[in-house]
Amino acid sequence: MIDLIINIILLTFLAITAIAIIRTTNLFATIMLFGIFSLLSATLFVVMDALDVAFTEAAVGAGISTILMLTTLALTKNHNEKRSHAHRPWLPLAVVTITGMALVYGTLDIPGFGDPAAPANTHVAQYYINNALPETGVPNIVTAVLASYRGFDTLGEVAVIFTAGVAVLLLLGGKPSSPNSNPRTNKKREEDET
Amino acid sequence: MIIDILSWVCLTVGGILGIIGAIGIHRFPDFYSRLHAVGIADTLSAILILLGLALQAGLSLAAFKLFLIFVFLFFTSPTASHALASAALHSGLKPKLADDEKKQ
Amino acid sequence: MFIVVSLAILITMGLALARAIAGPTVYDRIAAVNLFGTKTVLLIAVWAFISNRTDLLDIALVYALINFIGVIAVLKLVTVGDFHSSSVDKIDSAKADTE
Amino acid sequence: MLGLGLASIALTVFLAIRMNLFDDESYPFHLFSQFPAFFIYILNEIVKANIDVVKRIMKPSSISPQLVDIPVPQKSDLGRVIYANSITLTPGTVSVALSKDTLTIHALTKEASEDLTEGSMAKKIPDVVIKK
Amino acid sequence: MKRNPILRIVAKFLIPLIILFALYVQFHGDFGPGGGFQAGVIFSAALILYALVFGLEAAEKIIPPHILRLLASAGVVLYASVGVVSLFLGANYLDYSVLGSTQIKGQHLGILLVELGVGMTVTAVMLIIFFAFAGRGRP
Amino acid sequence: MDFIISHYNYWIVIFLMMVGLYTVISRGNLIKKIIGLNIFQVSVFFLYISMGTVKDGAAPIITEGVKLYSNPLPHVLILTAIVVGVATTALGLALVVRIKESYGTIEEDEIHEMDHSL
Repeated sequence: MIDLIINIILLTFLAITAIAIIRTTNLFATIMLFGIFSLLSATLFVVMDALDVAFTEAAVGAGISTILMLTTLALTKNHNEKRSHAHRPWLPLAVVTITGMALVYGTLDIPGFGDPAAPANTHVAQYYINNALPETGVPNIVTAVLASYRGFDTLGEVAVIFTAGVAVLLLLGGKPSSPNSNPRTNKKREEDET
Repeated sequence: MIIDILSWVCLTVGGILGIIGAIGIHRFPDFYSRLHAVGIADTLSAILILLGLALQAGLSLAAFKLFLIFVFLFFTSPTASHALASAALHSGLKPKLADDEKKQ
Repeated sequence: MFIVVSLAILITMGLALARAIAGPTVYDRIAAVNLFGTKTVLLIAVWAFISNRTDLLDIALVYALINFIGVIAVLKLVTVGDFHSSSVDKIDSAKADTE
Repeated sequence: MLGLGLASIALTVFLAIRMNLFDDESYPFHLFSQFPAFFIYILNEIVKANIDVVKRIMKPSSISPQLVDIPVPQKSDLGRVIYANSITLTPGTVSVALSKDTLTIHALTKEASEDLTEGSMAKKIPDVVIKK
Repeated sequence: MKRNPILRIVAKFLIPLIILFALYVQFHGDFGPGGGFQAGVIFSAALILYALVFGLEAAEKIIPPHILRLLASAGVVLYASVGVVSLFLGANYLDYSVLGSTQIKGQHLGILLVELGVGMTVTAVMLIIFFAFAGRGRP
Repeated sequence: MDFIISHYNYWIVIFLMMVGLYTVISRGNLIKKIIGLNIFQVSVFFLYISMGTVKDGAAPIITEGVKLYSNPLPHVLILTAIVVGVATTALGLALVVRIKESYGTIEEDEIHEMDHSL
């Protein structure tokens, strides 16, 4: 029972934080709130028994991705979001509401939260739970599935991470080009001066 | 039995202190005094809750890990508070002082 | 009994969240995030005992560490403004200027 | 498994030495004998200060925030750091800036700042002289 | 000389512990929560803390960028080569059962090596990314 | 009541998803857009983890005396997805930095204006 209560309260906090994130215009405050968002979601992963995921989210979400956003903020030197242009939220809001309603309609057929007889939990998962220890000798089923049963998948993921690292290096590794050489910024500067 | 009662007392008092500290960050007028309220929730509340849990755990690996968490909090929370306060003072955020109010 | 403590921690988290949303200064928000992180650590430690899985304390430990690093990174941005100089030096030289 | 543990420790030590992290400052083993007494003292202070601040939270009008400079008798960096962190650990006082021989603190009440100015806590902090 | 003593001393105290903890997470991942992905991120967090407190250049001296690039590729290569070895030993790609004398031993060794590869790549890539971002504004 | 409690997770997931989508389409600031993408991403993580949770089940680490475990498969998928997610977020942020360097702004409408005026 207590796990359901904690679950519901934390999910509500999460929703509140998400609203606060889109409503704040100060990007710095947004990033702080995003840190809280990560902490909350990691706690929720713990409550939903996903220990390894919580571990990763704790280290990645609250640590690395917040730091990366802060470094970006330091580089773009733009701490406030501009929202002066004619603000027309109605079209996006309508799109989002309609999509959301359709998805909520879809959830009515989903088996309830924590249902052991749900199709997702009766298929291959039972095989892993029953055979992971005898076949690999590793008690942590997540590690066994990650590295052994789905090793090929993980190899792909590692390759993706490596590629992302290379791409960031290509984009940011060199020296920044001097601003004068760029026609666009020149244009902008002239407009500013006039 | 006595250990159970002791740990329950620790946990309850720790929880209540946490709430009081959190109320404090809403009732105090400026950033610097709020930092003191955060201090309550960071120090005694955390110590008591960890102690209560350690009493439940007994002598085990769990108690050792709780001790490690305690050591980390013990080192990091004052450091973070100090860094925060010094950064705030540097950026020119003036604390509301009692003497100023008297002058006005 | 753990239930009461976890509820108390949740209330604390809620109040800290309110302060983080309300601001008003950047530093209030950072302090609130810091408090929130500490309370998350405690909540997970308590949850470890509710669910009887002491492995969870590892996760609480990671939180305690990452939270600290996050706060230091935020302060570095606020005080120094970039990430490539040594923060301690710059804070101190700024201090020397003002004194 | 044991081999992996040893390898981990070796790698950590290697990196830490590369980073110049090991000296009397970061791991002051020579202070271990003084640590328990100091720990009990600081715990006691934390409890007292907590009760005080809880009272102030109940009645927020009773606070009188102060920003004062206090002298730091400790000569070594480590001693000053322990002192500053002990002050921050006790709620009601936060160390704001640390320079060569003074420490700027923000105190929630006048009494708390006066206690520190008298220096009762400073006497308890072990002053370590680090041999360089 | 890093003159803010509080940050410096606490960072000096914490960084070795974080590194040790990251390695514990790496090698204890078979039995508790943890593994290469988590360990890599925690390990890089330790070095990021070092870079934050002591400056980017000091951190780049500890692990120079070219070594990081090497480490990132070495992780992927280690992972892939474990699969190739099992191919040569007559099993399917990434089937570790043939690596040891028994199936369990082989699986254990394979998982350990693969996780090590993951950890190396993740550490290196996270640090590459951080160094690239942090070093961008450098004059 | 039971129905609400058992579907609350999914509704919050959808809510977060829509918040993320709304941020991406309605906000012009590129950093804000990336944060929106991240919220969307986290909501997908929650969808997977919620589906894999089993009531009164234990975390999927084999311990003696425990019969019921949560589904480990979503955990594996999401675990890798989080790290890949941060790597791709870094890529997006790197693009933002380059856009800032070459256009001098990270507001979408200003960038469009400049593109058309050239």
